[in-house]
Amino acid sequence: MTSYRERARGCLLGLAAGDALGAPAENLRPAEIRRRWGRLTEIEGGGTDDTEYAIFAASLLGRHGHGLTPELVARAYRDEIIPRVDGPMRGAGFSELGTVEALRRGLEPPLTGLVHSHGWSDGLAMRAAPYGIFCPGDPAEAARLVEQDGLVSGSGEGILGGRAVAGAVAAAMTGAGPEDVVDAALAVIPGDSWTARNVRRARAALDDAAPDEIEAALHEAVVVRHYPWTDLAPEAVALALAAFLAGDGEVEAAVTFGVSLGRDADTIGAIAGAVSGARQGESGVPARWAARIGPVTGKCLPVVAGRHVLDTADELAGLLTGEPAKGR
Amino acid sequence: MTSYRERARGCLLGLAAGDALGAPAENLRPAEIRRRWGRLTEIEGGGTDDTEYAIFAASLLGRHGHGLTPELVARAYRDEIIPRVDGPMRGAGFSELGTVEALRRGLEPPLTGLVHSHGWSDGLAMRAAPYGIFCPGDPAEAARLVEQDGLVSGSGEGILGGRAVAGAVAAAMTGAGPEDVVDAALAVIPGDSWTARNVRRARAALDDAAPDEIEAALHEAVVVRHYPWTDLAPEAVALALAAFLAGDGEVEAAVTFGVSLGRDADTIGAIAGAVSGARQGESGVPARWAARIGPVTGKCLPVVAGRHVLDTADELAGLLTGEPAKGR
Amino acid sequence: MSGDRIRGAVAGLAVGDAAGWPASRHRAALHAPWSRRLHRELDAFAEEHRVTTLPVPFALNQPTAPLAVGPSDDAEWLAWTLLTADRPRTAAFRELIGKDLRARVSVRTALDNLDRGVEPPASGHDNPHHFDDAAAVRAVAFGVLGRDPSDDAQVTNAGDGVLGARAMAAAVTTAVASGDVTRAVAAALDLLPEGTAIGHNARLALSAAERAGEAFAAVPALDAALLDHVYSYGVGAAQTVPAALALAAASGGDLTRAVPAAACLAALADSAPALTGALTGACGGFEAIPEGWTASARTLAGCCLPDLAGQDLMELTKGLV
Amino acid sequence: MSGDRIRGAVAGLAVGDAAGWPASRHRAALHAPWSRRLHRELDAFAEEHRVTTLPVPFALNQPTAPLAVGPSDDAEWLAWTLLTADRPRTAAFRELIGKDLRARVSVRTALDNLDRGVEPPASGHDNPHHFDDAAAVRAVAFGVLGRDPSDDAQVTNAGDGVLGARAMAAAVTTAVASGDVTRAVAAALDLLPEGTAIGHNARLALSAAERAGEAFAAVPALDAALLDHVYSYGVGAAQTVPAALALAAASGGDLTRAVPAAACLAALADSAPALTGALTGACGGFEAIPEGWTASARTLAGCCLPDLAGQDLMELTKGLV
Repeated sequence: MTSYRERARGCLLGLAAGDALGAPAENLRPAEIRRRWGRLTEIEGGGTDDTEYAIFAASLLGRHGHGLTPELVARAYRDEIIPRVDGPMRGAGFSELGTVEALRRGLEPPLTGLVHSHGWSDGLAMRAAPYGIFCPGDPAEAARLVEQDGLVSGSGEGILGGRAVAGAVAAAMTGAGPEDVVDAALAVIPGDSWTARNVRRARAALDDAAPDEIEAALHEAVVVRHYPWTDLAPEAVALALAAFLAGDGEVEAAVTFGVSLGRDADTIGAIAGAVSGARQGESGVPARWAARIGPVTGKCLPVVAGRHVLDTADELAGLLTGEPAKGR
Repeated sequence: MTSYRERARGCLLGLAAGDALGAPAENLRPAEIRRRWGRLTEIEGGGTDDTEYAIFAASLLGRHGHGLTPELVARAYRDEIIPRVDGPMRGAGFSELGTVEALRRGLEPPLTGLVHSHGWSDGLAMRAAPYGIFCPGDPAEAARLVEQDGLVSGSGEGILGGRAVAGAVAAAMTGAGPEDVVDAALAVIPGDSWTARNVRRARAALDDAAPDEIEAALHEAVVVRHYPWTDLAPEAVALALAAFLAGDGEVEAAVTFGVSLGRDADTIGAIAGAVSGARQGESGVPARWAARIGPVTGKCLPVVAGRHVLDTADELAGLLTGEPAKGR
Repeated sequence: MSGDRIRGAVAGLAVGDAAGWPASRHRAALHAPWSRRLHRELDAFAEEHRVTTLPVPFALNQPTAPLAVGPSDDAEWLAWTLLTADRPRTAAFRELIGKDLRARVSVRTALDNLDRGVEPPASGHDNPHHFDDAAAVRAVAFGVLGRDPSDDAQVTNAGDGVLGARAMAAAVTTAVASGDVTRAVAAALDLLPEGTAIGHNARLALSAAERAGEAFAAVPALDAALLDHVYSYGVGAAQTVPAALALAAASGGDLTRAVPAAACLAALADSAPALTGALTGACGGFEAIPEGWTASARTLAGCCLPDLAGQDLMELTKGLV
Repeated sequence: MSGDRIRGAVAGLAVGDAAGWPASRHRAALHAPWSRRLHRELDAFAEEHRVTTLPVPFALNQPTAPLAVGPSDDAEWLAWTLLTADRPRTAAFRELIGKDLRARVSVRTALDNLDRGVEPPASGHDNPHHFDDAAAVRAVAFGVLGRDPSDDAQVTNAGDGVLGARAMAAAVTTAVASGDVTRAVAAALDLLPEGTAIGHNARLALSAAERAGEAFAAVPALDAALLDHVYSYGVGAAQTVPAALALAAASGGDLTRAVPAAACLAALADSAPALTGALTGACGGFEAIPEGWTASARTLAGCCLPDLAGQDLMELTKGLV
């Protein structure tokens, strides 16, 4: 049986690989991605905010575990993120930047996540995996915990996107089948939500579309047409879970399909990689991808510079098993 | 000896040919013109506002002769142009459009030419040729007459540009040498003016630059760098007279060089064509160009639709000789 | 008397809509597309050449009338709402699907949702701009009619977007009935829970404006209190409705002070002046609005809803006295 | 007392400069170039998708401070003029050649002219924007000093551009001496010949504003009287100086009424509010300007003249009392 440690390592390696693979495809149309790469299967450069924020989220769990609260998360922002925002803050999403502004003004959660206009950002979904790792087999608790984080920087569908991904990872940590994992994601969010509607719609598109029309059908099902940004959680989470299903829960198939969809491709890849990596464990992540994942640079979050996702995974696994983290 | 009629026909044919030849090169950089056409020598489509406004100016002379006043010109705008501006007015320059607005508000010249911000427009220079035709050998009177027109729609350097072109054509109507023609242009404008400085500077650039650097030297000498529009009379007139000199007063050489300079290429071509055409007469205009010049469409000035520059030339010549205009 | 205030609310919105800097941008939509493309090219030229002369909308070979002072998007959508107010809201919106129109992201997305079978309230909720003030603008119509704007609002908006609509309608209804800006603002505040962004911001804005003492004086404090500038959407209900309430209050309901102050809140200049104009127009009535403004703001341009070109907005208030 | 009015003229210009919609566009020049390119792309997206949500300057991964209310181009050029006022004007401008700066088309072209050996007055005359109000803005400095701005003005401008500078300097000098807006306007008018565009427009604007009776009420009439919209440069002295004179007069010299009204003249919102602020600030004095505005408008951003970033504009008035 695959150990929690192996699944944790697979989850965060898959996240980092999907992030890095998808980065150059962000905001491109699927046709343009095909034109440039055919199928995008090889990591070209480093990862982005998805990986760095996930490491930061894991550090919150390491310190506070099930006792995590929005107030503790806000304090971490104030102590560890804001002092290092030296001039411009690079590589973060609107929601994190808006949250930093709100915290600087002295607001407290949940207002910090409400006063900017990007509550639906996929910024929580992109970093939700550690909460799922921390609650294997308990999607409801994973969702409750990620919401503590999300209340600081998001609201509404942004929090639901985080809950869905944390729930999916928590289920995948038990090796559940792909359909069961997506059911677990749906079980921790209201059925009457944009995210749930999109996940159901994407699933139906997968079932109904001819193989060569799946990309177009998924876009038609969930992509917002008249809005210039692509970092909407209801869209990114639905596309990522669809990619997970389309890849039958296998890391390489799920991630390469996910990034082929364009839009917020790095986050789609990161989520698809995290969920499938938790399900398959470290051995499920292609070795050529794993070889490309080094310590993060801290370009988005200076506080995590030098950290490696595998160390983070080991620490999270250690919290579950009571063992100290081993070397990488 | 070349007759006034032949010179008048050469002048307006040259104007129309330069206008039509330069139209596709307007606002392109010289390097881009070279890339597209090598040397642009063949007329591709129809002419623009230069030709239609010149025909309109000639009609003013036909009615009022040396008695033309700004008030009469303004009345012609009110009676013949404004009522036919049906919705958008196409293909005219800023100065004419601004003048129409001013007339609609009830202003009278010279305020009609002062209240818009394009007093320096080359809109008078582009239609100044008929005034030169009408005053062969009398640049001062040609300049005085064109100013009556210019006071309605322009001011300052815009009027000087018109004076310079009318003076040049008046001199060219006697078959004067190229240098003498340009001296005549300079003689009817103040030496302490932008237009005069630019003409002198362009002439010096022609004298000093190596053959393959003439275009660049002319741009360096007179082109305004930090302004987005190209219809500045001091610039267009200086480039057109430089082209006239560079082509040694021959229509084809002057016009093809003029349009190779880009910027307001149709107006530069029209002025170079008018001055050299007056000097050489109708036989100086390449037959293949003359064959492309038909009646104007009235797309810029509906009142002149269907008129042909050769009829206009004959009428102007008839005013000089007392003979009625012959058929084309 | 309340008829004058009904007309004041409608005209006031149009005046504020016309007063903001973005009005001529919207009205320039009546020009040929190359005209706006050229505008962007001129902006790029200015950037490249480091000149500060910003291009303003121009009418080269285009009619100049759209660039004169006049109403734009918000006045047209208010007119459409007045014209369709008696119809079921979803049906009214459905008729817009496929039409040539211009609208806020919330409305465009809602029409797309309706077209895909996503019904209200999901049409307004599954919507990246659920928070914008499209419904708050339309709510001025329901305010003068004394009706609840919720059914209308939730077609295109959710959350703060719907709360903003309720607050605007309540404030307008109260202002029409009483002419009292303090009571109008209180009626709005009653509907804005403190724990929401719009409720939080409204209280913040009102106290900032009260400290400043006067509408124009309050502008920097409102900018500091309401705008985060990270990605400052100009039409978020949680910013524009609080700004309108605060400036209406700080001016004592005087449109001639409140609307130009709102236009100085640059990032909110698209719709905050319109909402401010509706509130103060309702307080002071039509006759208190400068005649030059009502004359130039009452005829719609059709820049968003082409069918309304030439429509006299004030005609639509005739049955409402 | 005249010291307070000197400070009022300088602060008033900065307040008006900050109040106009274009201020944040200028201040956003401090952001990375991709930020403004993205702004244009968003504008093209809105055009293509027919959404009315106009992009406003944003600070994605950029510092937010430049987008807060604050002074921009005109305040910086005024500061530069105060700092260099005792130097021969051509020499002062020559020092700017080759420097990293942003300026109006007239100033950029004049620097290019000086660099090519074209001396004043040709440097300001052989200039496609000889008519703009760059010199009129700088003339506020000469106005508070009681000096003739002509030598300065003709470096960058000619015709209406120089007349506008003389009129502004005279109006500011008179306002500083008397606090009387009527006398200040009369002093300006004396220098604007009737047969010029600026002289014609000034008289037209003053009578239009007088008929309207009040600053905000005058806006539509000023728009109709002054702007042709065919290609409406926003910074033509023949439009902005008359608008400033008319709004100062219509407000009775009250900055809190005149400046926001000027900001509502959308096409002129870049500099008309600044000039209006200088005139009314000089009339009413520094202490009459709302504190929130003087606090946020006095520190320069360096968006046009980087050396001035952080400079306190009011410090420069210390020796002038």
